[in-house]
Amino acid sequence: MSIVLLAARVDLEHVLIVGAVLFAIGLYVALSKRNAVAVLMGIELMLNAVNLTFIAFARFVESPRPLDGHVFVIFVITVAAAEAAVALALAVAVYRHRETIDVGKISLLRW
Amino acid sequence: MLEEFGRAGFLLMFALAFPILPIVASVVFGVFKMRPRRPDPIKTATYECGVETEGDALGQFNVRYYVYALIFVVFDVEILLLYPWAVALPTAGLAGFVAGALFLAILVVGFAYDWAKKALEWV
Amino acid sequence: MDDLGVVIAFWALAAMTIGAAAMLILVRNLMHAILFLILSFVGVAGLYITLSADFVAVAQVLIYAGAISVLMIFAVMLTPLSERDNSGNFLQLPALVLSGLVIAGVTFVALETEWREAGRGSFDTTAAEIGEALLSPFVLPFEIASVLLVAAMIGAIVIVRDD
Amino acid sequence: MSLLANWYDFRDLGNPVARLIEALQDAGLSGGWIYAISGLLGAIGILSFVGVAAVINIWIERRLIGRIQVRRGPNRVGPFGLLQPVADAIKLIQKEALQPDNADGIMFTLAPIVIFIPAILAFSVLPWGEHMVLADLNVGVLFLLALSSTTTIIIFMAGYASNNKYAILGSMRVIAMLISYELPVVLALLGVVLFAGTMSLTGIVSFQETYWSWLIFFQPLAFLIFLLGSTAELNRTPADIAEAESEIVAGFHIEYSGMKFGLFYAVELVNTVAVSAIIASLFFGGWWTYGLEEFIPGWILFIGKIYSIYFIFIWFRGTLPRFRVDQLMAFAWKVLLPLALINAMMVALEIFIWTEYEISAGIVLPIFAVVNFALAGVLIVGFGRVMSRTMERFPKLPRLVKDIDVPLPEPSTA
Repeated sequence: MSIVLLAARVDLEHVLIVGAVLFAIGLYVALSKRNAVAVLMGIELMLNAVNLTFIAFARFVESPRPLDGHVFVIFVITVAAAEAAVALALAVAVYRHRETIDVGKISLLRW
Repeated sequence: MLEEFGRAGFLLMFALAFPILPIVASVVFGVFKMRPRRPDPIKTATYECGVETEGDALGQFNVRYYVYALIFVVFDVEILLLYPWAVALPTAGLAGFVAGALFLAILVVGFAYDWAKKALEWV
Repeated sequence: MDDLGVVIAFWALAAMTIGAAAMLILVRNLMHAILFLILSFVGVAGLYITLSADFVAVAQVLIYAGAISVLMIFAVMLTPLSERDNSGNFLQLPALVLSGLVIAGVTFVALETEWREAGRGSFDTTAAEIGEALLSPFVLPFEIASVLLVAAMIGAIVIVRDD
Repeated sequence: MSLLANWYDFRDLGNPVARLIEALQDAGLSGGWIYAISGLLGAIGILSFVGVAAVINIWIERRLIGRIQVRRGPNRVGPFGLLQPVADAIKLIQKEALQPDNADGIMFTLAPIVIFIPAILAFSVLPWGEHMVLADLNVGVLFLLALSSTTTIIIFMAGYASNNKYAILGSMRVIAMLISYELPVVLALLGVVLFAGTMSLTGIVSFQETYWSWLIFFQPLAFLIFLLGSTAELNRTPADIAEAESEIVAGFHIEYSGMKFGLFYAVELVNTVAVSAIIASLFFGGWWTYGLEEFIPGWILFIGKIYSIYFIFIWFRGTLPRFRVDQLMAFAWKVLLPLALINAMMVALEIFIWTEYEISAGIVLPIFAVVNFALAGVLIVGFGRVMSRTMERFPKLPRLVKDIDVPLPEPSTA
């Protein structure tokens, strides 16, 4: 019953925990998937979780300029877009030369 | 602000009901045998103008699609960043105008590069 | 935030987001994984709205669900069918442990810290303030973002084109 | 403009709703219930308009296309064929709904349902009257753009789930085309937002009311870019390379039959109405029509404007042939996007001059209108000249095989 009452409101802690779960899922996907595109999907999820916590802090925590958190999220989205563009281009290029996008088999720089 | 989004959320729920209704009606018609349902292997085969299907449809695609998507993503983000600038411009003064104009100029440089390198051609 | 409607919306959206993200681990087909990822992105946008960040929410849908996912779909469609599985590698158990540690650690810190909560209501409008912030304290990052994007685009085109 | 606040003032349906809410408040209903009731009323109002419009538009479109092509169009079912949409709907509902064996079942069913969400949600931010808007979002314009960007993914879902070569080709084409035309559209709307100084659609309409002029007079170029760009975004005939009956049979909905196909057919009509309504409220003042809304309800004027613009779309469809993929792409990237960039820069400069030197609107706005019209004319003519020079020409004479320097295979001696 107390857990239900705890969940019947939204505070900073709740958002942070949601963000943490999302980040953990992203981390798991990024670490444990073979496909390069899937790894990138995990990274995007992690970035989303971080953005969520930024927004939560901007909403709840005392600050003279609360909307700076939003500006930061905009920049994170920008960087994520650039990163996704280059990373997926790399995946495509790697597939061309190695005929695979399994990150375990891409071992150009191993020795 | 939340109130406004909440009303849009109301509409969202109804928007889901709107197309589901005819689908449900169609299913109900099927249940009451008012609608034929006799699938056979020929009917449910993939339609390719009468020729028998060869290979899988979801094969490999040309890289030109990817180049377009690449340029699109970058420009989309840049234009998105210009929207807050557009709203804040009346109070921004000369410095704000120059900042936005510089931003647009860099965007134009990227665009000119794409054009010159023939990345915009559908080859 | 005590408004019942907002709280219900928040938890429903959080469940949707996390559920869709978890399906990313389970589904076998990479294209289904991308669609679940898009659902997750939209859910995060909904969470932003409940946290009264309207501009960021719209940007999230426009950029993540509308642009980056298109990039991912094309990247998948450029590879042949045999490369489109979503299987795991040998790191599954360590990754699971690490993820559990992250959740435990963040939960512990979030619950134990004394946050300086402002207790303010939701923001009324954010786009104009974000614009002003972009133009005065963050004007240098604003310009650098533009340069970064153009550089990323040029680099990616060079990488992806054969000639 | 002060509308009478009496409940029977139907010039703005927001007034009766406000009366009803006040009455409910007096009856002692809690705030949450009142909020829910007001939301429900708005949603039902919008949905009934959308439903009626989707049904009527089938008839309007088929009749008008028939007229344009010098034939009659449907005229058997009911007077003037008015009951044709009903007959169509009954036929579609009781048709056998086939699903290919190797289709992706859930996605195949989900795509025609989900595609309605962006189409209908677009109506939530449109102002039908001064108080007659469901959700007056501060980020209204971007909200609409975000909705239209999700349509891309849903169409791809439909094509991918069908697991058919034509369908997947159509959906790849549609993504490439939609993302290409999204950029000019977004930039054109940036010009509008710059000029009005707000992203809220209510704000943009009241800007036009304040300065007593429709925005099309200040933003002719943005209007043209948005009109052409949204024709492509709607997937309608001059740009319907996603369906292209003669090339890829029917594109992304080739495998759809029965009511699911009907939904794809209906969503195109709903989308067209939505885009017409966006154009009407951004460029043609929405419900505001130079004081005429004092006599005729603003929402009726708005619907009139919507259908006037819808007529332009039907006209396009009836008269223009389909473009090739490369032509369509080149048009988006090499004509519309540069024009939109120049337009955005020009508007930014104008707004900067206006606000920085605090010139009165009465002097500066007519000048802007003249300058922008001149700029639009010069740019369109100039770009047409330049582009037509660099476009590859088809060979004037038909080339024969012997003209081309290809070594013909030697006749085998064996």
